[in-house]
Amino acid sequence: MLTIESLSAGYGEAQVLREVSLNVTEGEVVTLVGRNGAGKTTLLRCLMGLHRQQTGRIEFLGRDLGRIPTHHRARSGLGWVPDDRGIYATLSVTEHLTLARPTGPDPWPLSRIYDTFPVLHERRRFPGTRLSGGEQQMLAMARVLRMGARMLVCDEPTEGLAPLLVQRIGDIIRDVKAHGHTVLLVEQNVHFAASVADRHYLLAEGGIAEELDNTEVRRRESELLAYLGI
Amino acid sequence: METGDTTVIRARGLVKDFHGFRAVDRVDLDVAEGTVHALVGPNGAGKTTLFNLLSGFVPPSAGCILLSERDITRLPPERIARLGVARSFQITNLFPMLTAREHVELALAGHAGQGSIFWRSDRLLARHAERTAELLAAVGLEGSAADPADTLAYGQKRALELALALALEPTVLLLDEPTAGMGAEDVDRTVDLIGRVRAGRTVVLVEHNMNVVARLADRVTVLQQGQVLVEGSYATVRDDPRVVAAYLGESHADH
Amino acid sequence: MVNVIQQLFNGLVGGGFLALLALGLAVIFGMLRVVNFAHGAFYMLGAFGAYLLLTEAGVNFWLALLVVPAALAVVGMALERAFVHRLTQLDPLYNFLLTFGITLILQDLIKVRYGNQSQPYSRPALLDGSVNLGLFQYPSYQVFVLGFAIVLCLLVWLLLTRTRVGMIVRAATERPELTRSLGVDVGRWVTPVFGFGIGLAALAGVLAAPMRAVHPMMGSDLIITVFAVVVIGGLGSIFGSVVAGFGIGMAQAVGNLYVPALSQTLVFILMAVVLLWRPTGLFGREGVLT
Amino acid sequence: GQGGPSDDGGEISNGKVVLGLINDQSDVYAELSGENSVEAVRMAVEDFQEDNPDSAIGEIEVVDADHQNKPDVANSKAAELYDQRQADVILDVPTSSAALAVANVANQKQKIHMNVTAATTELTGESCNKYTFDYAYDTYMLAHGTGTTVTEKGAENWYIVYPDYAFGQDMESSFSTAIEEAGGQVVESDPTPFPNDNFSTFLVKAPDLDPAPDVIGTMQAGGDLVNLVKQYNEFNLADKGVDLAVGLMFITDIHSLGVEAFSGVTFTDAWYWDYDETNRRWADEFQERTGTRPSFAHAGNYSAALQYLEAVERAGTDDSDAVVAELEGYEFDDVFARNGKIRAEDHRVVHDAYLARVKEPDEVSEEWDYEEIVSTIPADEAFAPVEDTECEMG
Amino acid sequence: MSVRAASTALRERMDGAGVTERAMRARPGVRWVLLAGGLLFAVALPWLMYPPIAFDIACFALLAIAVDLLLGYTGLLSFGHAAFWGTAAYTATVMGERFGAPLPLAVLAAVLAAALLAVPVGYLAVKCTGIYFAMVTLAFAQMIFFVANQWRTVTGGENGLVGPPPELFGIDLSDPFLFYYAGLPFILAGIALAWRVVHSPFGRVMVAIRDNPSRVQALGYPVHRYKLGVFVISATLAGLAGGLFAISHGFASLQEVYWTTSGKAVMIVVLGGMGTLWGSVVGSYLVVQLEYFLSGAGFGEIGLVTGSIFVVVVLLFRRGIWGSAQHLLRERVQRSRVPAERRSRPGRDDAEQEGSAP
Ligand SMILES: Nc1ncnc2c1ncn2[C@@H]1O[C@H](COP(=O)(O)OP(=O)(O)OP(=O)(O)O)[C@@H](O)[C@H]1O
Ligand SMILES: Nc1ncnc2c1ncn2[C@@H]1O[C@H](COP(=O)(O)OP(=O)(O)OP(=O)(O)O)[C@@H](O)[C@H]1O
Ligand SMILES: [Mg+2]
Ligand SMILES: [Mg+2]
Repeated sequence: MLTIESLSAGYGEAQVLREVSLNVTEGEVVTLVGRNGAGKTTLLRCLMGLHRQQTGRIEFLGRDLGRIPTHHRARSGLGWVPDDRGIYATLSVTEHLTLARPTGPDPWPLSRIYDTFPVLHERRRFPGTRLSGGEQQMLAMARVLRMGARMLVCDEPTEGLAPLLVQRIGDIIRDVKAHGHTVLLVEQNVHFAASVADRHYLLAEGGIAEELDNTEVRRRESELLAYLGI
Repeated sequence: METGDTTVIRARGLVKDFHGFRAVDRVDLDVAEGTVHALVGPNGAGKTTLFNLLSGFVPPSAGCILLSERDITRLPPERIARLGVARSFQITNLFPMLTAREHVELALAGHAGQGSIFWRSDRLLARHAERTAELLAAVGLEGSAADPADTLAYGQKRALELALALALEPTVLLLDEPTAGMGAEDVDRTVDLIGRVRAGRTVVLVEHNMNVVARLADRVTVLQQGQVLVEGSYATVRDDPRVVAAYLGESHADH
Repeated sequence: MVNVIQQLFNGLVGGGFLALLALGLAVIFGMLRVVNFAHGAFYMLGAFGAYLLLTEAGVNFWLALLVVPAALAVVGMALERAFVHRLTQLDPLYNFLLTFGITLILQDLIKVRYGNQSQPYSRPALLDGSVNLGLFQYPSYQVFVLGFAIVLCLLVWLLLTRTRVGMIVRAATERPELTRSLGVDVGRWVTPVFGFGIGLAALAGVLAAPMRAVHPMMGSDLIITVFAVVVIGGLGSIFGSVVAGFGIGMAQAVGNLYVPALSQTLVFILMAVVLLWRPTGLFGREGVLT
Repeated sequence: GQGGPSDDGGEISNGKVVLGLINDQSDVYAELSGENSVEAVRMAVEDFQEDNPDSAIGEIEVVDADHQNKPDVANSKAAELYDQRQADVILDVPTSSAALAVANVANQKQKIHMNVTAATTELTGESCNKYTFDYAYDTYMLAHGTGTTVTEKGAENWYIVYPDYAFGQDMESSFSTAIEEAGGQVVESDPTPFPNDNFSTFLVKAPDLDPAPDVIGTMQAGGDLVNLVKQYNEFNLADKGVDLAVGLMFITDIHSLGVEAFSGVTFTDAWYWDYDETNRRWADEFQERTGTRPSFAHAGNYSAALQYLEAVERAGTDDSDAVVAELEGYEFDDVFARNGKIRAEDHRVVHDAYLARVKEPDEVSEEWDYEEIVSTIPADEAFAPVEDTECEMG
Repeated sequence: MSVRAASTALRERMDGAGVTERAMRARPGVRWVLLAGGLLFAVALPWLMYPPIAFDIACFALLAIAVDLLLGYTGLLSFGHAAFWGTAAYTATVMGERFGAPLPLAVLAAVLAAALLAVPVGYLAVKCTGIYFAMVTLAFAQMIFFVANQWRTVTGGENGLVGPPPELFGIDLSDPFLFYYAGLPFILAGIALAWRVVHSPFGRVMVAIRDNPSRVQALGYPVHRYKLGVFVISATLAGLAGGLFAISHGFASLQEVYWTTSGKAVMIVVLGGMGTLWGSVVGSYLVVQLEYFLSGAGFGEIGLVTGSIFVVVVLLFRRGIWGSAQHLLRERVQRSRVPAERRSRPGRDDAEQEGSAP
């Protein structure tokens, strides 16, 4: 579904990604783990076409994304949950959910969103940035579900969430997967990653250091933790 | 280290409504002198809002707040800060272009009442050099004193936040998620630091990281939907079924 | 009594212009975060456009009412593309300064061509007479202007609150990249909305041409009053701007009558009072701005 | 000195006479006066040299500056013209504040200022000085011309609207006095905001006043006047028997807005190009050089320049005090000033003024044919009597 | 304004002040040389140009510095400083005219009047931030304009008010050349005060307020009162400039309280560089000279030129003249000091400006 070949990117003179290659097949949940500053967010921005200084090839659904502008990428089914949550001060909660048009075959209806996240319903008329940190995270997640994106691209969706909510996000990802969606997840929380994902890429020093499957991650959890410095 | 005979912060019936939405709902809170008091709860429970009320950043819709028996309910934030209540922010909140040293100097000057001196050179602030160095060293920033804040790494920014709060010589320290987004090493260092500076102070702490709460807190208040759900020691709170259901979740219980 | 009602009616007509101008400002500010100082200049260009079309091409008022706003909206869009756009992510102060500069340029360009004299423009024949409003006679043209202003304000308000346009543009202005990544083609919306706001100013200008002096400075003093109106209504609040526009119009009419000495400072005094009481204006929502 | 004939005489400073002109070349008064006034002054210089082939004055230079209607600019420019460009006299200077500023400089530097286009009576009143002359018109002339004459013609009840600033207030009080002296009555007079673009408040109440006014006297100027006239027409007040008399109006206003807008309106003019054969001949010459018909300001500047040069000629020197002495009390007639006299007491230049009516569109036979002179106001009635002046010349 | 936008804008504005000054401070020798050069230039100015224009430059420089205290250092765009400049102009003239006050007393009264006016206006205005503040100050200035227009008995209304010829201790100063030297010390004192304020502890707080007001509040500073303080100081300086300007011209007029005067002051600041006091001096020199030149060249459409300056500076040149010079200097200083590797680290700056660069 998604193929990235020898992607390099950087900021000015600083090279952040070097020749990164990875692929995600349809219906999979794949995580990208790595230390702070490893370049995970940068990779996602390249994928969304938001980072200009890059070389390499990104293919989504068999189409080379090369010069495709960001909004077309989104419409072709990439649903991005940015690391800073991407909440607007000037839009109400409902507006957040209706801003983007559905892009995929089965977008969540509003009612289902509100059933899953009752707080959002309660706060639906509030400006987005008035929500608490955790609520904003939920909203960002809800927004891509509402779009029905075929592939969710989530940048640390559990940061700042209460333990119970982390579990809920895990449930949602599993649920999304059960509906045939694909998820690319950036996580620092290895424990959480292992509980939802099929495969893991370990990003280090600008490149993919290792590709691991779930059992391996469980087995080497403490080693990975030490390695990641988390 | 249970002291807790005198109550430093006493809140009664605190309510905060935002356009008809009740973020904080009739909260009573007693924070005993010299303790570390943790506030935990689900996202949106009202922890940050409660902090904003205590530090005067938002006025309460009802209720009152006493600081050592003195009513501070509607005082502006700077007055409350002057009375010895310092806070850090959940989202890092610094001056991007000022260096770490200048940050601390600014805080010290404010505390010394020198901020409004416009007729003398700012070299006046050099007299805080020693204290500045001390504070920066305490939070592990001695090597970055001359770096502008926006070139600091995230963990360092959090540390600077803490140094600023300490510079105000507060009797009460309000810390909003001081370890959020930190790597394990940084978390350890921050916990140690809080452990050190708590001497002679009262600390109120918001945290989602239960390890931190376990290591530091003398007392824990759990908020849910703006109301106090449970209050007690960490151990009692952790095992309370309501807290498990509302906040920790089942999987957490086995940790 | 009739007199007072009649004066209030006068105020409504004058307020109609304030409301239309405030509306355009609020649209541009509310969605693009640009305080458009050049709004007054475009009001003036609207009036001049109507004059020009009449004298150069014999185009009548009714056609001008369509053509001029449309043409100036295109100019506005070009302006957005060429200048305003480049300042998107910067402090709104820069846009304020930019549009201030543009105002000076536009005014002087017209001055070079037409001098600082007033230009003639007569009422459309259809609205030449006066109508009986029951209590009193009133010039048909002014009644038309009032009706037009009210309908227009209502339409724009519906357009912006009942459709997705408003929401999209607000999103695009606040965080263009993010908005793009949600599948919204930002470029398609922002520029037209700026043009639309400019078009509203131009429309007010065309409406003003038959009843007010058409000269290069006609917008520059008015715009400061309109700023005060917008501040009173609440910066960025479309509803507030319109209500304040009509309200101030009526207050001025009554003020003219009873306290002529204060009539010019009245709007500023009201502004001071409102600010004391509600720093974000009557309908401004705290925190939605800055 | 460039070695002109006066060089050895030593009576003319710097060997030449420099006529300075400060006016508005880019703003509201650009058409009324502006660069064409510079041309008018050049015409005066040529005519003078033609009439006085062996004059003691050698070279005559004309310099000018644009004050953009800003008094600070006028002030600096005046100082600069006098000091650096050796101007012996400064002419024109529209806008009262700018004129008063220039008069002040003139007084300090003891150089002559002959004001043509500013309307304030201050120049010959409280703020008068030894070196300043007021040439063409002032608010008293405007008010008395229109107020007195229109009242005497039968319009007894007046409703006055005036802009609430110095000029408007002066006009209002002058008008009221004139009307009452002529046996009329001011039913009401209302100050209006300035600037203002909505006069409905006042127009609406006009017909309902008791007694109903015969005429609305408006003291508005420029854009405000246009607004008011437009709205006056909209309210169809003419059909309700309420006429309109205008305190201050220039032929350039009529020209830019068209006679339709103003037809029937009465006002006072200081000079009209088509008044008689003399005027017309001069106007033809002016048109040849500038492509347009002259306003009173152009003719006024021509006349002022000419009278100044002749005074220098008579005095044999351009020394200010000598020239002032020559000018004071001088009586003359030229294309601009009929029955002209330069009053020594307050330096007011008095001359005939004219009550004009704007023609109906079908009466207009050529471009700029806008005014019908209803009556001539004799010089000694046109301006404030000298006994009433507040001028105390130092 | 999103936090992100704010911080980018601030960064742009800040580029001048903070970091560079630190870089320059390291070499006090350079600073003294610059200062001495500036002083010499100020003293020599009336020999180099028409003296009244030289004094206009000095007055507008001080006015712009006053505006910059708010705009560049506290992040508040005042579009209404004509109110203070004009109020002082009228006060100085009235004092001279009516009461025959000697020059220093007239100036003092002018300064006091401006400061007094600043208290209520500032009290209301500092409640607003950002663009709101600009609109509110503009509106209040317009109100003062109308008051001046109508309060004829004092201001002369439309006609303006003529003052007496200036003199000091019996010396007649109506020669602009002499007046320049009588007025210059006042102007220099004003500039020195501004400089002192900027480099004082108070100045540090101002900059901090500009960058992050709520954080300053959390440090125990009463932010509103500080803003009001800056506002009053700024108005005082504007008053000093306006009073001297009126005395030098011998009269005060409505032009002094009109919004174009405020606009001119802001333009000088923007052209010279926000947050750089000396930029205002350079800007004033250029703008006043330019206007003078244009009006002498028979070019009345000054708005075309000033408008274009605004557009060009805002679009291409946001640091202004002095700010750009400082920026270049800083780059050079950094390049020579910092090893290349470190330089690229805070590269965020570049990335953010990329979007806005032409
Ligand atoms: N706008 C920028 N300009 C310059 N450098 C940047 C910028 N954004 C990120 N970087 C640098 O690029 C590197 C990779 O950053 P990135 O945000 O991709 O890391 P990450 O893996 O997402 O880290 P984290 O876990 O902290 O979110 C870091 O060293 C960072 O300092
Ligand atoms: N200024 C405000 N306006 C409106 N609603 C607000 C405002 N501030 C907070 N809220 C609401 O109040 C509730 C409590 O928010 P608060 O930030 O206190 O939560 P929190 O407990 O700190 O959560 P988190 O752990 O996610 O940070 C939230 O639902 C939020 O939407
Ligand atoms: Mg990241
Ligand atoms: Mg919180």
